[in-house]
Amino acid sequence: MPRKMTINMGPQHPSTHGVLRVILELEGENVVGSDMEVGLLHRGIEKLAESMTYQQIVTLTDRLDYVTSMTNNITYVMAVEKLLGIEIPPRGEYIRTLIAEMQRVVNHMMFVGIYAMDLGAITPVFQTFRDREIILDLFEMISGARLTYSFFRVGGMREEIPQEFFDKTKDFNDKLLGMIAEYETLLTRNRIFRARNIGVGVVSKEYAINCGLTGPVLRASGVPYDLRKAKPYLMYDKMDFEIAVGDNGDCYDRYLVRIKELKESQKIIAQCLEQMPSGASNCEDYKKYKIPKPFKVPAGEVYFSTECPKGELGFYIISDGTKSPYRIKINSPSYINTAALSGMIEGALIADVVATIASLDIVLGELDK
Amino acid sequence: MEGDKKLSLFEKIFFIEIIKGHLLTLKYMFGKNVTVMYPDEKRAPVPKSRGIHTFKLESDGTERCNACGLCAKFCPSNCITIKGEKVDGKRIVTQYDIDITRCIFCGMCVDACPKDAIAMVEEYEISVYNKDEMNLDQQGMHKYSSRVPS
Amino acid sequence: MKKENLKNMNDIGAAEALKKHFPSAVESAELVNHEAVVYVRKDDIKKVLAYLKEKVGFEYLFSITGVDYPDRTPRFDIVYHLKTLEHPLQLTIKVKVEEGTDVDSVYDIFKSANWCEREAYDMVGVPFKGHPNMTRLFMWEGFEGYPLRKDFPLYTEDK
Amino acid sequence: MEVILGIAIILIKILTIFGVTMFIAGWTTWVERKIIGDMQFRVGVERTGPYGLMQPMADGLKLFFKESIVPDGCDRVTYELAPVLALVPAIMSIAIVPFAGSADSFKIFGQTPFIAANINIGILFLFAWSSLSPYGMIFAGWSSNNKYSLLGALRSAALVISYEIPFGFSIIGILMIVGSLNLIDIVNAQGSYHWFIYRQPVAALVFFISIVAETNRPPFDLSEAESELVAGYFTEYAGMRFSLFFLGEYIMLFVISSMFTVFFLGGWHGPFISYDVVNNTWVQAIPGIGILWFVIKSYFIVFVYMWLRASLPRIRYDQMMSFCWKVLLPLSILNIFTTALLNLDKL
Repeated sequence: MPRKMTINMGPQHPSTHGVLRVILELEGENVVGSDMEVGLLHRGIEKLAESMTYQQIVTLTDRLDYVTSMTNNITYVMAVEKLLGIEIPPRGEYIRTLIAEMQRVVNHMMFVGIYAMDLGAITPVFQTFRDREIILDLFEMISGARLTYSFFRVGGMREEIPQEFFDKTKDFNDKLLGMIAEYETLLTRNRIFRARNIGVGVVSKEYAINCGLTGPVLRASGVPYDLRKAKPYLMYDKMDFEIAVGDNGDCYDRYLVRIKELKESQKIIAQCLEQMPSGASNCEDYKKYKIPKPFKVPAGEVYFSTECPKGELGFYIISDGTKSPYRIKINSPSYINTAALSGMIEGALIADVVATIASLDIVLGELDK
Repeated sequence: MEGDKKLSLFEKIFFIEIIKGHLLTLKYMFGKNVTVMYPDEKRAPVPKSRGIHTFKLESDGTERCNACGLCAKFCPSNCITIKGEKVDGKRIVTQYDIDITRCIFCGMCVDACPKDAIAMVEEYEISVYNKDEMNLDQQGMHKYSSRVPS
Repeated sequence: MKKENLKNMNDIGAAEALKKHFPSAVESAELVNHEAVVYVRKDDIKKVLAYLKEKVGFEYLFSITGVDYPDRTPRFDIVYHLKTLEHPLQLTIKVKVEEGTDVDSVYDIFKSANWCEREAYDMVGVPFKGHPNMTRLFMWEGFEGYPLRKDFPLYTEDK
Repeated sequence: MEVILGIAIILIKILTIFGVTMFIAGWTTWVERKIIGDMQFRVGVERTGPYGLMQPMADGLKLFFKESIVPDGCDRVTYELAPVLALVPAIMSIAIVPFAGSADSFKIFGQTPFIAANINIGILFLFAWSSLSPYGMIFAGWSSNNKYSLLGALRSAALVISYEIPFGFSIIGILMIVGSLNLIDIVNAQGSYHWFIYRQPVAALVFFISIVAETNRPPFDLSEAESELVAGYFTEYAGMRFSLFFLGEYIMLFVISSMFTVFFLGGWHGPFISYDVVNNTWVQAIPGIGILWFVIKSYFIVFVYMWLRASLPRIRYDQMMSFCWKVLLPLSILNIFTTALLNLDKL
């Protein structure tokens, strides 16, 4: 009769991506049971939002998933716009599409680097951070910040984007495929990397749907569901791209899905830049929603979600006709993916647990809200 | 998926993919470093960068602020304290404090100001030894005024 | 309401078809700002969700949340969000719950309900009957009050 | 008089080699940080002294003055013993490193070879001491009353029985060809150009993989895998005790690299060498160049170690074990048989 050992992975552990606490029951190094404790980064964003005006909440969304602030901003402002019934001009939509895809590139670069780091390869993280810096500089050029942009506002955006931004994005985009090839040289075909990934943390199609997994994790399990195709928003119905779908639902497929999405994002960015129309980028009566004056939102409710790099980020907003939302519920991808972790690491080794957590690409700021 | 092909026997025996990886790191070794040697050498500041706050001044050196309090009202983290009084029929600001420890540098005070009296300059080295110095008062709001075009 | 018909439906069509199928269990089905909102009687929630999953193909439950209306009886709404993966259809299903009573857990139908229900319990204090581990998710054990209730203070005096 | 002179020579040798090795071990960390930094387009250490050269000194000083924390509930005796057990085998192994043999025309006190202990069972001595170092890890892991340390220790114990066998088997081919366990004989048998790396390529590969595992270096650093086990067996160690582990690791790194040089890269031999027809031996044309060649070759191996660390992910421990048993062991046995068949005339 082997004796079990309980080991406490996190909240302070190099590879739990923040303050996730995983309690593992071990037999030797094999996981026989696991439990999770979250909430160590809970800041009560949903409660705070109830006391803030609709414009101010943009700053809170920056701090959800701090790797992809831009897409959080876009999702939130689009949810409010849907509630208000505002349409923004095509240039504004193209800019949002472009920036959402750039943010996806940033996120997936981060994923590749951090994932490799958790598997013990230390160079990819520097490769990806080197290249990510270029996009961060571009974002800083338009918004003035490098991480918490607060760039998009209800009805438009904070400032007009200079032409220099598009030119530099094009330069970057032309080099992007070469950068991805560099990351792949060190990882994709490497036999140690493959041995660590293939068949690890397998999620079946049924389990993935039943647990409500989203994003690359869902697609790696063979479910071709991507909100950009399923419920096209912004300009995605005009873009020519493919959904990356995996076969086995293991860590390796999750990695490959993200690499494929990087390449698809490259295509979308190129198309956005090519088709970028001129004209206004903010909605017609943008002055009404500009900052010094809080605006009222008609009573009602809306659920709006977009395909963020990590999966489906949704804002469920109930409005009672005042300047602040009555209730906001944030449906975040990291949260829903982490909830299914216990089922994925059953019977795995500790090294596999690390790989599986990393392959979910979680950010605790988003999980704990 | 595309990368899922099995390693061929040739690749397996001669470590082709591992050798490729090693050649890449060797290439990096003789390539250029990307490190910015921070205290000696700084990134070129981005003009729009949201750093420390400062007052925009009129050409005669007076503050534009008329203490309307919209910046304090719109600050998401409630870190601005502002007081004003009427002197010679003109409202002037008498107390202006920004608690930098609470500030999230979102730039909403700048957007909110109807008088265009407050700006953010690209100064990011704002750490101090004493926590009390993290309070930006009216005096401190003049420190970088020369950096913004009036 | 059948799986094959979903193709030609929109959200509100699906909601109305659901009302037709469960005339007694579904209290109302209406469109609120583009969202099809279905109010279901509290005792029938499990039956309705199981039907939606097994027979109709709303197999993807991604959010459960509680909303507090302090001036209303019953006081709370529990909101379920469901969608299909083949078609762009989405349903918002709501249950009215009075303070002090509980709702049936749907954990045995949807595994995703595990944390979602715990969070709803943690935030508004509506317990779910039949959930294997009905404890707080974000707040620590022994935390008093439920943060997302409207009567929970936003600021407290510093001591 | 002869006796006293002999003892004095030995003492001088010991002190020189000990000092030099400690020096080397410290600055190997600098070399590693610089090389890996360059491979990741970073700069590496550069704040202390020119090019950061004083960094090892600063690190040492800091660790020396840092509080040595003793965790609650640890087994005190084993806990204190473990770092020593990790360091001593590494230092002892230096004794048999032949920096330069008697063939080098750079000679002190006549014919003395540049080796602390020229014993005729050098290989066995190396194996004996290098096999002891896992005990340091196991003691450390068990005594510090930490589950991560324990797992790290168990991993290193599981690993040591896996790699030690191919490690030993891989050089039996060389022993059969040379017919001696003395390291100087092995080097001399290779001469300038007949290096064993191309006479015994399979053995060289197996030996190299084994020594990477032996020194707990990436990609085989399972017992201290920082992304899984925090820091493995020395999680609870701090200050001077930690630095002993650290020193032990880097000395072992150098010793093992020099062993690869001895077995496969022709030791101190290199260009600028001539054949002494009178004594029928190879001698170095330039005095002292043998030591230089030896250090260059050894440091090339150290460089390869760092290169591996910069390029590869970490292997999982069960995969490492199955690799050792199912691939390395058959390969090394096959190598023994092949060598035996090819060298039938020598037996």
